[in-house]
Amino acid sequence: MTTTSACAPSAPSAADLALDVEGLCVDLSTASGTVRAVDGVGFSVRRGRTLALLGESGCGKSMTALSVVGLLDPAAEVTGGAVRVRGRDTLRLSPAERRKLAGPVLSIVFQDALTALNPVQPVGRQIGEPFRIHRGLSRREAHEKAIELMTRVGIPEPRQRAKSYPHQFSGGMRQRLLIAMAVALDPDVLIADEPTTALDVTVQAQIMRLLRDLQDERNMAVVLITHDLAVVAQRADDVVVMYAGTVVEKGTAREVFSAPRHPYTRGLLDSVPEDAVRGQPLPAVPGSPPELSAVPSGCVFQARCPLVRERCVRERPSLRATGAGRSAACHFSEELDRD
Amino acid sequence: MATFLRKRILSSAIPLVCVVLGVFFLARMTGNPVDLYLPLSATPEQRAEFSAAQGFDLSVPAQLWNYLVDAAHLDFGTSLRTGQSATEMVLDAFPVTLQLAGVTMLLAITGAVLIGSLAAYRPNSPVDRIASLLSMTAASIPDFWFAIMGVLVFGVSLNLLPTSGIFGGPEVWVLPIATLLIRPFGVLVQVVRGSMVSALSAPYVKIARSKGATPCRVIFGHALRNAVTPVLTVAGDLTVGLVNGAVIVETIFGWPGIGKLMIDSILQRDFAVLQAAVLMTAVTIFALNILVDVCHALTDPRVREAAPA
Amino acid sequence: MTESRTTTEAPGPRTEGHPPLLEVRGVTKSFGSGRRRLTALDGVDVRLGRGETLGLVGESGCGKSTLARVLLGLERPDAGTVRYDGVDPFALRGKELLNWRRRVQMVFQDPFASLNARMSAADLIGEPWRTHRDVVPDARDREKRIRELLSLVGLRESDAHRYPNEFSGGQRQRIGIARALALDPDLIVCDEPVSALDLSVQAQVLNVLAELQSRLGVAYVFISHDLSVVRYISDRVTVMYLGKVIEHGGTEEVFDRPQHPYTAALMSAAPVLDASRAAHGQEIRLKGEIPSPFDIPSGCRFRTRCWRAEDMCATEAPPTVGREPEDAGDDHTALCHFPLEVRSARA
Amino acid sequence: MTEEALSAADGREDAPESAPARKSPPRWWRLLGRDRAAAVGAVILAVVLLAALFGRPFIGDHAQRQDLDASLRAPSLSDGFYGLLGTDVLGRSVLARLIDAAATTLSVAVPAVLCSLVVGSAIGLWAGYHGGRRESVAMRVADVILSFPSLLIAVVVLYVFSPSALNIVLILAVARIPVYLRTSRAEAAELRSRLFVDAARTFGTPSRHIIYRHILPIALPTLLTVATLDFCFVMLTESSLSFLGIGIQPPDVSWGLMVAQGRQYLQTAWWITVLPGLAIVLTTVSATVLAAWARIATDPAQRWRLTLPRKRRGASAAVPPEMIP
Amino acid sequence: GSAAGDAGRADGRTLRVVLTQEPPTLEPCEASLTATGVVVRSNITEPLVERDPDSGELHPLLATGWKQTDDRTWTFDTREGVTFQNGEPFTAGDAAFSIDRAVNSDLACNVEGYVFGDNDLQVKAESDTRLTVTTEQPDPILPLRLSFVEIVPRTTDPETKVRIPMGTGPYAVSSWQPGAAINLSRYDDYWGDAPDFSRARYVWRSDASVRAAMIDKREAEIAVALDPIEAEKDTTVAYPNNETTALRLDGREAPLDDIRVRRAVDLALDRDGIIDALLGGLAEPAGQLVPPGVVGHNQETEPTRQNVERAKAMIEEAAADGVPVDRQITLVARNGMFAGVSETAEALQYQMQRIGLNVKVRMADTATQLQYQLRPLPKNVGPIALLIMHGNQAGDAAFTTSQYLLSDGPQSTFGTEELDRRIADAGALFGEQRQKAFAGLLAEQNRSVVQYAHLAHMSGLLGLSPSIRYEPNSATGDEMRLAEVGSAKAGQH
Ligand SMILES: Nc1ncnc2c1ncn2[C@@H]1O[C@H](COP(=O)(O)OP(=O)(O)OP(=O)(O)O)[C@@H](O)[C@H]1O
Ligand SMILES: Nc1ncnc2c1ncn2[C@@H]1O[C@H](COP(=O)(O)OP(=O)(O)OP(=O)(O)O)[C@@H](O)[C@H]1O
Ligand SMILES: [Mg+2]
Ligand SMILES: [Mg+2]
Repeated sequence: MTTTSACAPSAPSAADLALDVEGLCVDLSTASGTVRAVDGVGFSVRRGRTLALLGESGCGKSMTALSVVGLLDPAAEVTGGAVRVRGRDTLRLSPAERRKLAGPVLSIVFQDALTALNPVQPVGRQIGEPFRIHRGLSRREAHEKAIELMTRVGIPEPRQRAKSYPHQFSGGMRQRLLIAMAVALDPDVLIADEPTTALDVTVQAQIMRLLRDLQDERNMAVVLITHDLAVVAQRADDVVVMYAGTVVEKGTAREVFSAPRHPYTRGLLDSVPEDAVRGQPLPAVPGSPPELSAVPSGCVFQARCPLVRERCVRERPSLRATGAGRSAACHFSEELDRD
Repeated sequence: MATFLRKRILSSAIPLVCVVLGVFFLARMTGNPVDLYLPLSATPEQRAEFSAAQGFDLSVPAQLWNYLVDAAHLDFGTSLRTGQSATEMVLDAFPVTLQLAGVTMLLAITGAVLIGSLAAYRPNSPVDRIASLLSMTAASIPDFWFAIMGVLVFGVSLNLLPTSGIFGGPEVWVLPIATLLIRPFGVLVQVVRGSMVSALSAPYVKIARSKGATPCRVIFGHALRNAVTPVLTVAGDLTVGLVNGAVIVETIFGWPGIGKLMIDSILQRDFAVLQAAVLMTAVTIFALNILVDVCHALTDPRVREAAPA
Repeated sequence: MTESRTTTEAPGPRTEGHPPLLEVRGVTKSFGSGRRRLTALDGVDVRLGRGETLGLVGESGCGKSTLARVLLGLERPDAGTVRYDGVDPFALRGKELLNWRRRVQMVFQDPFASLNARMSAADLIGEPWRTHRDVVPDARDREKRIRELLSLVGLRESDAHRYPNEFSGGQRQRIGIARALALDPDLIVCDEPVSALDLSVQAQVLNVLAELQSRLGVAYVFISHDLSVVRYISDRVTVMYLGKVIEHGGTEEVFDRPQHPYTAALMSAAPVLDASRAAHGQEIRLKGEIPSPFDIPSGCRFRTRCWRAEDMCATEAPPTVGREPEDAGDDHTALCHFPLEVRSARA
Repeated sequence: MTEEALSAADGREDAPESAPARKSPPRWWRLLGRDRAAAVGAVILAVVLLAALFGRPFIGDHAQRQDLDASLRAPSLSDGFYGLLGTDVLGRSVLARLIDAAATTLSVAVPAVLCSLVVGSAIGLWAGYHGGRRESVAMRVADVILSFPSLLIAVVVLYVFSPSALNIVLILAVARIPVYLRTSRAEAAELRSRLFVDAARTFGTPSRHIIYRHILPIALPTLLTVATLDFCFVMLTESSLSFLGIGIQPPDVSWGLMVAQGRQYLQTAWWITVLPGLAIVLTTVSATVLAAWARIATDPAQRWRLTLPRKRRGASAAVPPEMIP
Repeated sequence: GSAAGDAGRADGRTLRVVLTQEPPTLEPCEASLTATGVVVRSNITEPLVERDPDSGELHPLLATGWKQTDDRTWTFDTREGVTFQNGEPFTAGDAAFSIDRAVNSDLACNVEGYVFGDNDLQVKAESDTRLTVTTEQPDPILPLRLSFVEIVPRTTDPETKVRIPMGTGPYAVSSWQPGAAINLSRYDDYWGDAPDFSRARYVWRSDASVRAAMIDKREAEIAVALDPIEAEKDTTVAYPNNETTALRLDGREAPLDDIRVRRAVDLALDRDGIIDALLGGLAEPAGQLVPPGVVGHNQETEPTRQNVERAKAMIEEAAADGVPVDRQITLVARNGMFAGVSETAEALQYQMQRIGLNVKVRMADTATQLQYQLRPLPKNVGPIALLIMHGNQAGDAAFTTSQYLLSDGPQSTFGTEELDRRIADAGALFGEQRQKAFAGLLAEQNRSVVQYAHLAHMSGLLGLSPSIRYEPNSATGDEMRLAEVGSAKAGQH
């Protein structure tokens, strides 16, 4: 089985999907050659729902997100698949058309709130900018809108603070400003790439609440990328688990968490320190993910899998249904139930 | 800001004094100017008389003392060459240089920002390659070449521009400015391109793009102000070069500026004028440095805030 | 791995029996001057025994990293003392300083900025040996040791020749940990070492840290936002708010019976995996924003967000309540006028 | 110099590979082959270097041999090898003089640039890393040198001593020190607060090693870029010194001297002044292109750019072209 | 329009002259400085007598006649009906005042050192039209010396130098834009013939190609000191400018202390080659320091012919006698001395090296070169061959010999007692005798001293717009008489 076969786009799906990613492949140029960083990733979100993208660090989550919004590094190149919003494949749009979608349809919040704001512009200007770009509002009108948004995300004294510069805000506030900017135009889809990793729990809770409220208010689809399983458990409707550039399991959050169908998901859930006893080693998944340039031809998880058999080395498992609205990429997913 | 300025000015005072003293002593190491000013056939008595009249017979420290005392009264001496007051000569020449340098840098910075940004936006594109090649060439062309070619081609052959001179409409500015421009322009394009490339890969640029900002907005609205810091620094240094040494242009095109005045007074050992001219340019250069710092503060709120500390 | 350990015993006098490995008293550190003076640490006390782990939690910007930098000697405190085995590292010079340096290492919060992008993983991990040449004197051993360290933190041996930009955030953080381990230190200050890591790796790394501790008796100061991690790894927990320690105690004590309202709010805000468990713990929502560190509230600094605050909180500095450290065993102190669960040992 | 730096970087890459799974990163010359402009630049520099090193024995005394009857002959194919590029006003072969001048020019420009680069960057890095008083003193010194009319220093030194190549090198070097001093100070001041520097400090790494290992490698590409620009500046300044008669003294000849002397024949005998000028331009442009390439090739985070197939490096990527940073 | 340029419009009434540099001052007593004199002399101010540049004879100007009334006294009759540009009449009193101011004052005037040495003059206005001048020693060429003293009105400041003078000349300064231009306007009450152009304007450009371009472009009518490379153009005209170039060989240092070596150098020089290739063919090979037309020029002396073989042989001979011929000789030349000077220096060096000497070139700026040129000569610099250019504007070899040939002459490195004695004697002679004596002196230097290896009698190259008529003469470089410039189309003004 070749890796490219997964990249062929399939038929367009239902129109009520806010975002539909299919067979996304991203190639990455490195000093030692081109590697496939994202291999046939597909998922979809409906409006008002939250999809969590889980996975080992370096498995290609950010890269998937960036290809969706068209902000990939020049080192990376989308080589296949489709990203559909409002029934159009954004990968086939001209830059100008794509710009029209950026903001009102697709928008993204990055993890790094420290550097994601322009250090030399007052934050009000930056938050109001989407209105100036897409709605053609005057500077003053955009400023008013920015103040409204800042109020919405809970920045005290927004009128004065709008004139301040990013470095004058705390991390949590900056993250909220980024969110304000992202939701300014009521996008169909909001992608949040680890929006709270750098923040402490009280602020994280605050941000998560904010995201939920905004989502409810505006009926957005949210794609949440995070490492924090607890956050996923609390917030997500659906989960996509990625491993080494591929999707290994999909399903509703509740089902996946209660009964994982892929050994990797299982391992992940086991290694949460929450219930662990101090002094006892955490049940970690041994080993590390394969190098991108040397992804095995069989199952990508074979090197670390407790269930590994000869078949896993020979044949890459495809994503197959394991229940209503669930699928996993494992030859022996049934065996997990028995444990 | 005010305290920042005050501190900055105070810290410039010592180097300023160093420059003045340095020039004073260096100049006196170049020998006695008597021979230059007396005819070849002048007698030893005449030479001694001249030396005494100009105070060159005193010891160097004594000369320095006299100079400082006079300078404290804003008297910078008279020119050996013309007999005019040195201050007057310098003040006559300085505006010319300042105008030349100002206009040149204005054009150079504007042009370099436009072209450098364009090149940085798509590294390695044909636009980038052409812009880089042209700017590198511009930075390495001998300027007197360029000037004389300009005179011959645009002045004489095409008859579009006057060959030289300072009187007349805007057309007299074209060749001198173009000559002065090429090197700063070439250098600045490179600098702008470099810092623009890194500014354009900053996260906030990604954010701006995710908002659907047009390339123009991304470059000029977001990246430029962040990229401008090294550009300002280099531009400051280049302006220093212009203030100190537009000699070639001033010589070829007959612009009576400070560069020509300075080199003439060096070659003629006209110490009073040299000292006054160096003092003037040094003050200007320090003012320029302060201006660059102020510009940094204006473009970057973080610098502004750090300033009073 | 342990041979050289005995030689690094700290010189210097010992006071009252066994001084703790680390003792910090009244450390104050401020930045800037005049109007823009920011007090990042305000009289912080910390104690840490040999082979222990101290968890340090608190709102972001409360001074955890600053404290870590003071512990590493990267910042000199304005006031207060830092003692390692009774020795003030800021008074050390030359060889002694170098010896001390070797005993204390740090894993930084930002895995992107703490690695020099122009050095390969092997160079990065081996960097400390270039100053401490005697640790692994032989070049071949170094390579072997680097491979060991790489696998210890869950990286492949072939990663040795890759550059930081080719690693994901988590992978970089592991390089940072491997580098801190290179000198076999007594104490590692971990400034959010796992916040950039995914769970399966986090577990590996935590296991590595725990194993090192049990094998080598390394002590940790462990800074993290992830309370479940802190709870898992630490023996004691110190909670900071705006540059001050507001609660300190044994891990179980602090987590299960927080005394300070802020600690309680912190605990309640932590998301939990088990949805059923999340339902029964009521989340305490703090009002308002963290005050600006330039303008710290009078009296109790938490009063602006505290739901139990009364008038006296604004005028009087809160007292220390709870069992003092001198009362051997599980001390537990808090800085509050109205602690949630007063269990004063003095009473 | 660049090549040395490169081979050093190369050496590091060549460190024994423990895992065969990983392809070794491309060697520097292969990276060079990927960038056509840099390759051309390297070839030109190599030619110049060869001419400078081995040209003199090859041309013998042709660069000095005068023939007033053969004055100002235009470049032609019929006058043999030495007539290819014409003759100057004294009937000397311009080609031979260009080759002869290459050695002199490089022996002035390279040491001058290197001296100011080394001294300026060393002080600048030191001052920038330590900050505080040391920094402000260094900066004020730079201010002083910078606002000194360098021509005055030139006249004094060359007057008091004699206009030897060594003195010219010294003057040019001193005059250019502030440029490197400021650049490296700014870089070091920025880098000193980076975390990886803090990390190195926690190992007890002495300041000089931190500067050498962490700060210099990052500042170096910028300094090299400045140096290549300066290379050109030095050659042009040397030409104006020649013009004042205190530059290179005949019968030695440099490109700058040739340009300065030949300019009066610009209209009648362009080859005397245009060719050495061209040599200056070509050399500096090549050096700049090569420096830009080296900047990318030595930066692990940038190196991929050179490994891209040519067509993708430009605007035709699948990623919208404007998205390329 | 663009064609106007800096020098003003070509309106047919303004004569635009482009010089090499701005005159530092227009003070008349500094008029022996080329830069000042070219503007001032005979345009703004006039002397009592003037020297005919071609014949060398003196003509009356503000003096109508003069005679020697005793050994040391000369009497001048001054012209009547002449007025200064301020309207005041010119009298002998003004002349006396001017001579006093230039020669006897503390002003340290250039002319004082240049022509009078440290001798003061007694000057007395006997009446409004008669003036007597008394010297300390008998001076046969006093009128010639006085031709350098420009006459200014009595009202001129005697204590300090003036920047803008007043005189009796055909033009008066109307404005001076410092650094940019000097404007003259015609003085309508001028006593002589009215000049063609009602205005004149001087600008300056130091680059010769720009000056040439200004002529091509009709931005100026006259451009001075063009490069020989322009000589082919029909807008240029060459004129002998009384300058003579030579190599001065310092005979006190080995190997130049050997006369065979000095002779060999003289024989080694390829004068014709240098003149053709480097000086545009505009100069004449020289065999002595003074050109034809100057009192003392020796008609018989021929320029030395290049003879490399003989030169080589002489060097070998000297070497065989133990003369250190491979000691390095420094050939010093001054930048900007004349167009092509550095190439000339290189050619000289090459030619000297060809006969077996070891020569290094040092191009110097004016101040540095003067160190080598003037006494006290620098010590410990080894043997020096100095490229000199001697100006013969004064028109009498006495100025040359006392400077260049006297053993302790200010610009001489050595000499012989015999020569010194003959120089002293010749200075007191008149007329034909004087001519003969000096001619003999110059021949004697070539025969027995060979301090100088003469190169060329130089020429200047003037750019002239076709719209004017002007005949330059040997004095043009120092004294450009605008009154002699005519408009090409008669009656256009
Ligand atoms: N410029 C690059 N050069 C080489 N490899 C890269 C580059 N950028 C990313 N990668 C690799 O691509 C893979 C996917 O990266 P990506 O950033 O999408 O991971 P991630 O899942 O978001 O990880 P994390 O959770 O740590 O953010 C990683 O293995 C990373 O090492
Ligand atoms: N060098 C410095 N100059 C000025 N202020 C500083 C400096 N370093 C830290 N601070 C300030 O000190 C305070 C404490 O910072 P610190 O980094 O220690 O917080 P933290 O608790 O580590 O936060 P986080 O959880 O976000 O890492 C912050 O307000 C910060 O802005
Ligand atoms: Mg990511
Ligand atoms: Mg921190």
